[in-house]
Amino acid sequence: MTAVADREAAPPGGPASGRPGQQSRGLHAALTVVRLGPVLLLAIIMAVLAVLNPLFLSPVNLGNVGLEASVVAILALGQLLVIVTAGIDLSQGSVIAMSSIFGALWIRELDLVSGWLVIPTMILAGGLAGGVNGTLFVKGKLPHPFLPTLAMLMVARGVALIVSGGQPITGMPDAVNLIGSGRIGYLPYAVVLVAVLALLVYVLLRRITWGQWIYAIGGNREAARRVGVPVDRVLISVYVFSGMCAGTAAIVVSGQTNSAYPTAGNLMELSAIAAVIIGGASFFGGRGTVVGTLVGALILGVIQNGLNLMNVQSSWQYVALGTAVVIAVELDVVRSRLETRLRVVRTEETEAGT
Amino acid sequence: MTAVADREAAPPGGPASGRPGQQSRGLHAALTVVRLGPVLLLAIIMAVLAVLNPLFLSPVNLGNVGLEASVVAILALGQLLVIVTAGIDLSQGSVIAMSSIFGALWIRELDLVSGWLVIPTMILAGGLAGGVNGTLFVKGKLPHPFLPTLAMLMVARGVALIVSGGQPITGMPDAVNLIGSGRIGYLPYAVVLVAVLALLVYVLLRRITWGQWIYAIGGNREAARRVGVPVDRVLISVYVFSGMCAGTAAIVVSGQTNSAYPTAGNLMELSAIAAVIIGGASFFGGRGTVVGTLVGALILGVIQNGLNLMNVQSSWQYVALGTAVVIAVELDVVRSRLETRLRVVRTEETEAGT
Amino acid sequence: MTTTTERAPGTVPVLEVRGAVKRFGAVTALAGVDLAVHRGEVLGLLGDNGAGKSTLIKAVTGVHQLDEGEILLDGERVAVTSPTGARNHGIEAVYQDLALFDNLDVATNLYVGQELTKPRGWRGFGWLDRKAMRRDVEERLRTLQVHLPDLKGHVGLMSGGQRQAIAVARAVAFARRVLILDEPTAALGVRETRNVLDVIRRLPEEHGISIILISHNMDHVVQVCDNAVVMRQGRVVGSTRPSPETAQDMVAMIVGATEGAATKGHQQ
Amino acid sequence: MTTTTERAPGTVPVLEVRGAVKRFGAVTALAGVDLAVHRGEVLGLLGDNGAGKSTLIKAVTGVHQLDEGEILLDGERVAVTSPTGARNHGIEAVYQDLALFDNLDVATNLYVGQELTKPRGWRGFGWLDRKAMRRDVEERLRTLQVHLPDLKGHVGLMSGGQRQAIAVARAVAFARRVLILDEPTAALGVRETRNVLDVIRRLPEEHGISIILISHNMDHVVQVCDNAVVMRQGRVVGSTRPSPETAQDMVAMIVGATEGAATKGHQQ
Amino acid sequence: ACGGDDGGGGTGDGGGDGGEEYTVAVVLKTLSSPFWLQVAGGVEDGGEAAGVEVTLAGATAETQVQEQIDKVRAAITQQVDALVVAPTQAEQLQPILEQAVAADIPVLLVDTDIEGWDGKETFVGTDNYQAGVTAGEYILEQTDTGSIAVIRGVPGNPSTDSRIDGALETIADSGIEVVADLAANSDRAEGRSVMADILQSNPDVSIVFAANDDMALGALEAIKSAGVTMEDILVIGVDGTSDAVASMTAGELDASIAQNSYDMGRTSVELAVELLEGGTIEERVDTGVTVVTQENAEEYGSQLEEQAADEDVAG
Ligand SMILES: Nc1ncnc2c1ncn2[C@@H]1O[C@H](COP(=O)(O)OP(=O)(O)OP(=O)(O)O)[C@@H](O)[C@H]1O
Ligand SMILES: Nc1ncnc2c1ncn2[C@@H]1O[C@H](COP(=O)(O)OP(=O)(O)OP(=O)(O)O)[C@@H](O)[C@H]1O
Ligand SMILES: [Mg+2]
Ligand SMILES: [Mg+2]
Repeated sequence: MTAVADREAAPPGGPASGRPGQQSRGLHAALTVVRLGPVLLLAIIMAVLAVLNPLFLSPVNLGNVGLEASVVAILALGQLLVIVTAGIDLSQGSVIAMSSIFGALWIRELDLVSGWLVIPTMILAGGLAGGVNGTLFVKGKLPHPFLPTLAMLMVARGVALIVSGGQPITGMPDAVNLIGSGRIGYLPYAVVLVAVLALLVYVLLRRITWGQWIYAIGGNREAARRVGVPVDRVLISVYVFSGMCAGTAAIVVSGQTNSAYPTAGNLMELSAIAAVIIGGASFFGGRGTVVGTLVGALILGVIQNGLNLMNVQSSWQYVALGTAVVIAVELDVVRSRLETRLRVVRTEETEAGT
Repeated sequence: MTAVADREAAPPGGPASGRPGQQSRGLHAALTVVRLGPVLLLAIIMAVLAVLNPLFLSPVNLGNVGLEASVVAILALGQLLVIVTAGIDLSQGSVIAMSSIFGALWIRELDLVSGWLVIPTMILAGGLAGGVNGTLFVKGKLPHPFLPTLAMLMVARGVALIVSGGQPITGMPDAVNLIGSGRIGYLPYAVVLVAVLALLVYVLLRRITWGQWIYAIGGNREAARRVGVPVDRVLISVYVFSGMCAGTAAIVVSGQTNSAYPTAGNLMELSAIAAVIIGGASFFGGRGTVVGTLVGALILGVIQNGLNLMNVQSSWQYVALGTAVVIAVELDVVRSRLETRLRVVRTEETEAGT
Repeated sequence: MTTTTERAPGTVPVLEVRGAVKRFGAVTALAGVDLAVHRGEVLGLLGDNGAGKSTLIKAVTGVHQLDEGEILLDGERVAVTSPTGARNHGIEAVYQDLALFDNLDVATNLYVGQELTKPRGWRGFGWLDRKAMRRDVEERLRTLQVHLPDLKGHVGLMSGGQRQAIAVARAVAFARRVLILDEPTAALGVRETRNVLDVIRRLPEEHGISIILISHNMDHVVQVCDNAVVMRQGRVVGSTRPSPETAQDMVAMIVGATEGAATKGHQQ
Repeated sequence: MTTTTERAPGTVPVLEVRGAVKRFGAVTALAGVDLAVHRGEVLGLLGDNGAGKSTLIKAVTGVHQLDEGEILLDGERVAVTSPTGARNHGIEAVYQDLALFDNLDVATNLYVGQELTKPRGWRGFGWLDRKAMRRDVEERLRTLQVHLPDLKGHVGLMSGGQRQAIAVARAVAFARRVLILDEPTAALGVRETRNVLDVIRRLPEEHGISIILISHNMDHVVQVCDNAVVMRQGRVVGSTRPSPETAQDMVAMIVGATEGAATKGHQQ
Repeated sequence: ACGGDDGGGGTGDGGGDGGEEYTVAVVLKTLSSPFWLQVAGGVEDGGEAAGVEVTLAGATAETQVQEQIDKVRAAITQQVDALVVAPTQAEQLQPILEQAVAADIPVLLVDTDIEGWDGKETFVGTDNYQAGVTAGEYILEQTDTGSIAVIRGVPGNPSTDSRIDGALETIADSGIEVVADLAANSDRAEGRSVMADILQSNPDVSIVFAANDDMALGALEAIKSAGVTMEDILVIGVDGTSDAVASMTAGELDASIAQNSYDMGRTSVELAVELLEGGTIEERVDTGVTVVTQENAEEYGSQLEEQAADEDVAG
């Protein structure tokens, strides 16, 4: 029989030794930087753009970036909740068009150009579409939300076209225009709106039970059911929320163009989904953060803005945007590996030090 | 202590009794019909359309349906493999454009109007794009194929625009035109192509080891790795195949229009994905069939064709198509429940009978 | 056998299942099962693999709906249509597949569906009281003496035994009437198993909770169960009062070696 | 203890692990582990929950990469960088999480990665020989005597024990050099457990295969293991030759109650 | 190579003889934009005046070539008496239109010509390149120096691309410098954000030409919120939509090149009927372009209102 020595007493030791104190400090700093995660990524991209084009960092332009990213950011915040439950909402873009047209009906039909009517109508119309999505998915026992939301992508666009008669409705209330294009100093109101919404989503997702349930459902839907989470109701509410975000985005789009038009928001859901995924959420559910999502939307917005500033031709923009997205995500993969590596090294240090 | 009787000897009995023989036969027939699954669904939809419009069942129109569904069907067969591995390929539509332009370069640059050059070039170009997708996803350790294929959606479109200079290239070889618009009697060549491809995919997926591995990876990727499946290589090959399907679809599209143009195939991947999901595959991987996929593509094609025949306006078509998709999938949900129910009843019968 | 709650013969069982039938397509998992658990009783549920034990308890907790048969709580017929319903009736379970949330940390896992909030009782919209939950968790886990290196780590990354301990801790924490344990010690170490068995013995005594224990380990059954029921192929084929002497009989009943064993067990 | 393969002291071990260290971020799962298994030996690997047993065997099978340390097969250093590599070296494992394909049927599950094809050996592009596989499967399962109502049913719908039996059958079928079993009987019934223990005893004798058995059940360890190694918190804290007499010592080592126990076990 | 050969010929004539009621299928690019709704209005009025049945169809977007092909195919299956088509992509539609001709259905093209295809009966419209040239000429009338930014539609969409090309080539030899050439996918909101970015990199931009009015109006919003005075910048769109007219009336948008969409629609149907009744028609009918400016906007606007399509057309 091979006698195996009792190693309990012996210190683990190993190659990792030397001046633990100094190394540790460097390590600690490196870890802190690397753990900034997507924010770090955004900083890198912005630095590159600033070097390529000095205009990029001007306050007005940063305001533009914020304004341009705001619609995608608002959609992405709604999409985030959906994706955390392992779902998808393909209808957001069309719902922008539908809810902005519905909101604008007050103007076209009754000539009531009032933010107090138009804004809530848009949000509610979006919520309604989301409610249909959620109910079809949950109560209709459909296997995946891809189908009901794809159907809504078509239906909402159709309804927008039918109701509007294919014609834009121009002349939004001042409140809507302010949200869409107004600024406080350099800061667009739309960015303030995004910040408020992000805070709200953060609270909903991380501070109250409902958010906890969303993560639980994404992690293990069957288990959530077993421990008494009202899975169906939570899922429906998530799609309603995503629709309401589309309705909110409709306000910004209408304000930006001073009009509601039935072709608005085409395919914006793809950008929103991309933002959420770039921000580190998982399509398989249970993972995703508000900050990551905002950063994802900003990354897309920043790249787009940079390409426009440099007057890159549209066909080259496609290539550049696609490439940049891949590089950004690839950087994040490298970053998170580095983080794991650094953690292990720190553990080694600590153990060797004690 | 509560004495619980030994029930082994007692027959289970229960409410399900009566004339098992007769009931059984009815049951058996019902089960057979219900188990036809998506095919049953397609039959119902076609019956409805035939009643609404007598032109629908004319052989010419059925040929039209086949022709119109063929592009989506070809894409969907590639997408099926991807979805069975729990992936997604968003780039197919753009890859159609890119590979048709690449194929047409022989014509534009060297005036070589030959199917022997154009056709393989298109397929290879598609495979190349798929290879890039797969490699980025697998070797780049990206968390989900959504991102690389979304990037390819943009890049391939950009490349198509750049290479073509935004201009269509007209005048395809006869072979391409034949595949795209030729017919044997009423039967379009494109439908024959779909049939051949479907058979090939069926064999790959169900009869050889590679297909087995695809299902295994979709069922449990980590387990597949543990039992020695070359997961990375299989995944890459699946994206290559999906790209080659897009290249094949490019042949049909170019043949239908006698030209290659850089805006071709826009968003067709969404229809392809929808076809696969309508056909019963799961987004979470491991499930999906060739027949279901074909039926899914046909359902979409049939509905679209019916709406065109009835000259439904495009905005109403959006509404009708969306609604029809939901109804179709909902019917399938009801159908599969009925199937389970019938099976249980039959088991009861059998047990009561013996 | 440690404690034997003496009961008048007519006592109404806390939980009773009558004529339970459950079919999955062509497979008949339950072919007419009767079962009764009394207050403070620890009932062993034995049987071979695939006998239908897990299916039976899933029917009781509302995960599955019975095709036929009924469930009675304290003598009243109830329709347990969902796990939420069962939880409201005070029934908790440790499922064989554990039903954990791999993406959440230990504390969160224990409280999902029963979160502590400020203000209390605001279902869904209460502010999460994470501090209180984390405090509670540590106490709970101390009882079971599981070694968890990192309470904030995701449960998905924990070892098999750590995961099972978390699932057991969760069920023990919230059971008020009936606690169902589906092979709760299968992945547990020697000491952790001992602790869980202790808990099983203590809960009925201290809180009058009834327990159904599914186990393949005869020693454990003998140690903690007041009664044992044996299932085979979806039926109850016998019951006995577990003791070191009847252990062999139980095994015989489970395996289906001798029909007589069932009767012998009874008459004992 | 049933069989004791007598060996010259200098025999080269079939599988040896030296100084294995594995860290998961801040958690050190293995803190320098040495282990050796000889030809035809059944080695018990014991330890509390979270001791690092599963991590150790995952490192051996290439699922995890060691941060430090080396793995030797028949005295030669090998780099096991993937489970495929381990499989090629003749190492098979039943993992604690079973690693089954829930969407596939029983036969397919057994053969994924090692499909029988016509013509043989056409990796990836061979025509699946489903008939041969299905025939084989029935034979394999008969040895373990598991009751499966429907061989064509998806494994995802099977009972806990049925699933484990399938995982064990798979590993047993393909092991050529070393078979690693991570709590292989945790979910098994009485008879199935007996059969698996039989197999564990027979394989070394009949085919010279070495076995590493992870188990929390002292009875089983005593019944089938030639040697046992005890881990605690990522280290090996002792080893012993299991027998009814040393069982108590092993428990003490696992729990870490008495340091002396480890030594006592050794000196015995 | 068409299955409809035998059936198509017979009924095509029969329909005309029997009920004196012809069916003319009109397949436009899309029905979801103001421009095409205007065309549709002309088509409806033309059909009503001539007493024929008109079916209107259009793809869901100008870029959906395949959809349009399917719609033409459906019209062939229905064996209509004549086809009026506005091809989304010229050559790409040719094969299916050849099938129509083979089925004895006369084909009239509107808005977009297929150069070199003699299977068509006629072409009604002005080409987009010409509209671009007109825009260029208008710009040169106003100024021959400064810097211009052009905003394209969906990349690769031939109609919007050729508008831009026409304008750029017209001003090529002047002193006007092209400082930005970006795409905004024919979307109003994107027109705004692209313009906002252009104003960053080129604050001195003095001329903006957008390939349609929607993008021009979006660009205007960006110009307004950047605080640039309207007088300092020349903004031109194409299509002459009612929103553009309103903007010109309000003194914001400077000009829009209108392609007389209503006339295109109306004329094409009238010609189709004439053809069916045995007449001969011209090979090419130029409906011309109108340069709508702040001066004539009001007048043009009231004309638009008269010609507006019935509400249900959009449906
Ligand atoms: N959802 C399901 N669909 C189909 N068959 C099922 C399903 N759940 C269980 N079964 C089958 O029902 C039978 C009983 O399963 P159950 O899980 O109740 O067994 P068990 O007694 O708990 O066994 P074990 O001791 O192995 O856990 C088994 O044959 C199993 O394959
Ligand atoms: N992938 C991982 N990431 C982080 N921590 C891990 C990971 N895998 C295991 N651990 C941790 O490493 C330690 C050892 O785990 P391991 O699974 O090896 O224990 P074990 O001895 O098999 O326990 P059990 O008897 O419960 O199965 C545990 O504390 C566990 O939480
Ligand atoms: Mg079970
Ligand atoms: Mg383990």
